[in-house]
Amino acid sequence: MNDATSDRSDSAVAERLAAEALIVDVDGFEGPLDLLLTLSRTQKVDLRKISVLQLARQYLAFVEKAKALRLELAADYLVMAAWLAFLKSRLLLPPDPTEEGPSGEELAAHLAFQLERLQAMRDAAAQLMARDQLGRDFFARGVTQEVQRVRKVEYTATLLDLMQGYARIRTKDEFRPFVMDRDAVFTMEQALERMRGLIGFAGTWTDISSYMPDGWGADPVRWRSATAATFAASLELAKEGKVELRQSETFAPIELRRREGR
Amino acid sequence: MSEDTEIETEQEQSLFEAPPMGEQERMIEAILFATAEPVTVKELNDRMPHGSDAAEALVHLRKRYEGRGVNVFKVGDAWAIRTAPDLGFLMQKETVETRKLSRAAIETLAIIAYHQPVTRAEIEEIRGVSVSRGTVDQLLEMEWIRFGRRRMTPGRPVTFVVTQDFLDHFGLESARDLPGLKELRAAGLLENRPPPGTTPQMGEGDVDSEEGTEEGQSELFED
Amino acid sequence: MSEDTEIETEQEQSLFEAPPMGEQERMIEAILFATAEPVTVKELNDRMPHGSDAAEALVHLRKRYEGRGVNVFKVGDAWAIRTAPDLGFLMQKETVETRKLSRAAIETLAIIAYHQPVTRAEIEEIRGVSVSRGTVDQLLEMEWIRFGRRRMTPGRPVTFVVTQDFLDHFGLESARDLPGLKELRAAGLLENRPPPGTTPQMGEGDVDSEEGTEEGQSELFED
Repeated sequence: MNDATSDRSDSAVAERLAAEALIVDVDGFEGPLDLLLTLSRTQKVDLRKISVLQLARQYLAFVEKAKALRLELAADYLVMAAWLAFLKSRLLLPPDPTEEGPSGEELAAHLAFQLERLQAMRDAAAQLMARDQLGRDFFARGVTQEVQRVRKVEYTATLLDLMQGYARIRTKDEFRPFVMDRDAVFTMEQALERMRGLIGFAGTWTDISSYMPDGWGADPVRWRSATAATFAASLELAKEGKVELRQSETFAPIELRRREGR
Repeated sequence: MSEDTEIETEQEQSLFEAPPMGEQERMIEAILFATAEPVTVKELNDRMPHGSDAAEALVHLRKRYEGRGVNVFKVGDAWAIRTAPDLGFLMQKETVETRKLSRAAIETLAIIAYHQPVTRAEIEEIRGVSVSRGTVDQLLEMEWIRFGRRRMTPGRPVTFVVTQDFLDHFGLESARDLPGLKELRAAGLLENRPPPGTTPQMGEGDVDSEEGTEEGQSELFED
Repeated sequence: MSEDTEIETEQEQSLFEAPPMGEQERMIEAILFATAEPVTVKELNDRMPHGSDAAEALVHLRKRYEGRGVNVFKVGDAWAIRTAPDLGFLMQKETVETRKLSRAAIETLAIIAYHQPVTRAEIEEIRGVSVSRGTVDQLLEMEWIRFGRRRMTPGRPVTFVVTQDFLDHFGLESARDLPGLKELRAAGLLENRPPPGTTPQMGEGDVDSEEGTEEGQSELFED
């Protein structure tokens, strides 16, 4: 930025005045490119012949001035200032053949292109807006006739639909009626069958829970069902006079033994 | 104020100021086009340059649009451009929506195709549910089925047969070409495999339906 | 029914049944008069009797309305009747107060029109500032721009293009008729020229986007 300060005295008085006039209005610019474009107009030449070096000086002077006036400058203005300072040094110093990257001239040409393109788009926008416009210069039909929509429904079916439909009807007798598969239910009949086969060995008092089917003790639902069925089956067997039941106290295990003397 | 003086004054003015009649016609054309409501002659004159004669321009414009797709109409004491009455049909847009035939309709149609000529009672017996009037009407309206001969049984019930349209739609030469149950099964079209032992029943049904079809066919191709 | 027979029938019908060209012209006249929005040739053909050739009838109709108070305009691939632009002064009553567009919005619109399809990043590069969401939203809401195809570059950014409404509003037949388009292109100002090396503002992938733009442009600006 020191460069910029020293260069400032070189700037034409008119440019400085222009720049000062701009400072007041810094918010009015749409970013650094817009500002650069405005500054370039003070050169009063075709954008293609613009002096980018001079433009960089103008911009840097503007930024310095803004700083002096303690105006808040958005970061992108400062980024542009840094880049232009770099570009300026490139343009002023003889090219260093060992240095990588694009030359100052290339960078300057691209900046000039950007400015020209932005200006071209602004001109195009103005031309566009100057055209005859619908509803202002030329007009559409004032009354529109609604197009009446007539909806027609067409039904279709394929041969496959037809054949499957027929097959469905002709085979529906084969359908197995839907039944709830109750695999967690141990019926009394099942319990009776199981116990009848076992009581022959029940010569001594045995807890009826030992007659529970194998593998039904883990799942609480199955355990409950099997317990109920086994208990009911025990009662049934007692009623038939095949077994005796006893319980020492409330909630104590119920015991069963084969009835003797038959 | 007499009409005459008014016209005279206008004509005098028009000598110097009014646009040529062709131009006035253009103006009226544009105004009538762009305005939502019909426009009175007075309003036209008010909007047009001084000295214009909307009434006369309207006569020319009306003539110009005679026999065109739109015409200049007098609506009360106002004027409007409207579509020519004979082109009203263009203001309708037909949209065709394709829908799948309902299951009930397909099944009814299938039974008619396989068993034709078939009475409603027979269809109901085969389907195991009553057939709604709407379903049959729909198929009749689509011209996929039509009435066949009356059955010579008590009550002389009407029978249904499929139509040529039906055959065209399904790409069939004749209803005889419909595959039998055995073929349907071979083609994997039967969703459920019958439990072993019930096959004889199926066989019977097959023969029945085939017979029925042939019978129906002969009747179909008689007329 | 086979497709072939259907097409044959159509052609046969068109030979005998299509209305005479004068009649087709009337029909198009009626349809275009009745509709405020531009109507596509396809829609015209759909609404007209079988075998009509709206495209040809439009040529005649357009000629007929040359120099009249209302003219036949081509808007993209659609057609509309609009009042002649020189008669706008008669229409103060009909003038619609259009929403005032901000400078940013106008510039953004112009960039989209001339560079389409264009990404938001490209718009920002040309304008040198970020494009606010509100600006794009406003243009989208006015239906002057819409989303185009995604650019096949990393991130697959969306692109913007102008709409038929845009063309209609500015009385453009196509985006090719944008004022000064040829000159701008000849001057290389519609190129998305990659910056030499890396500059603070520009991202990578500019070469890619240039390719994309050219591709897209040829698509949009040529027929």
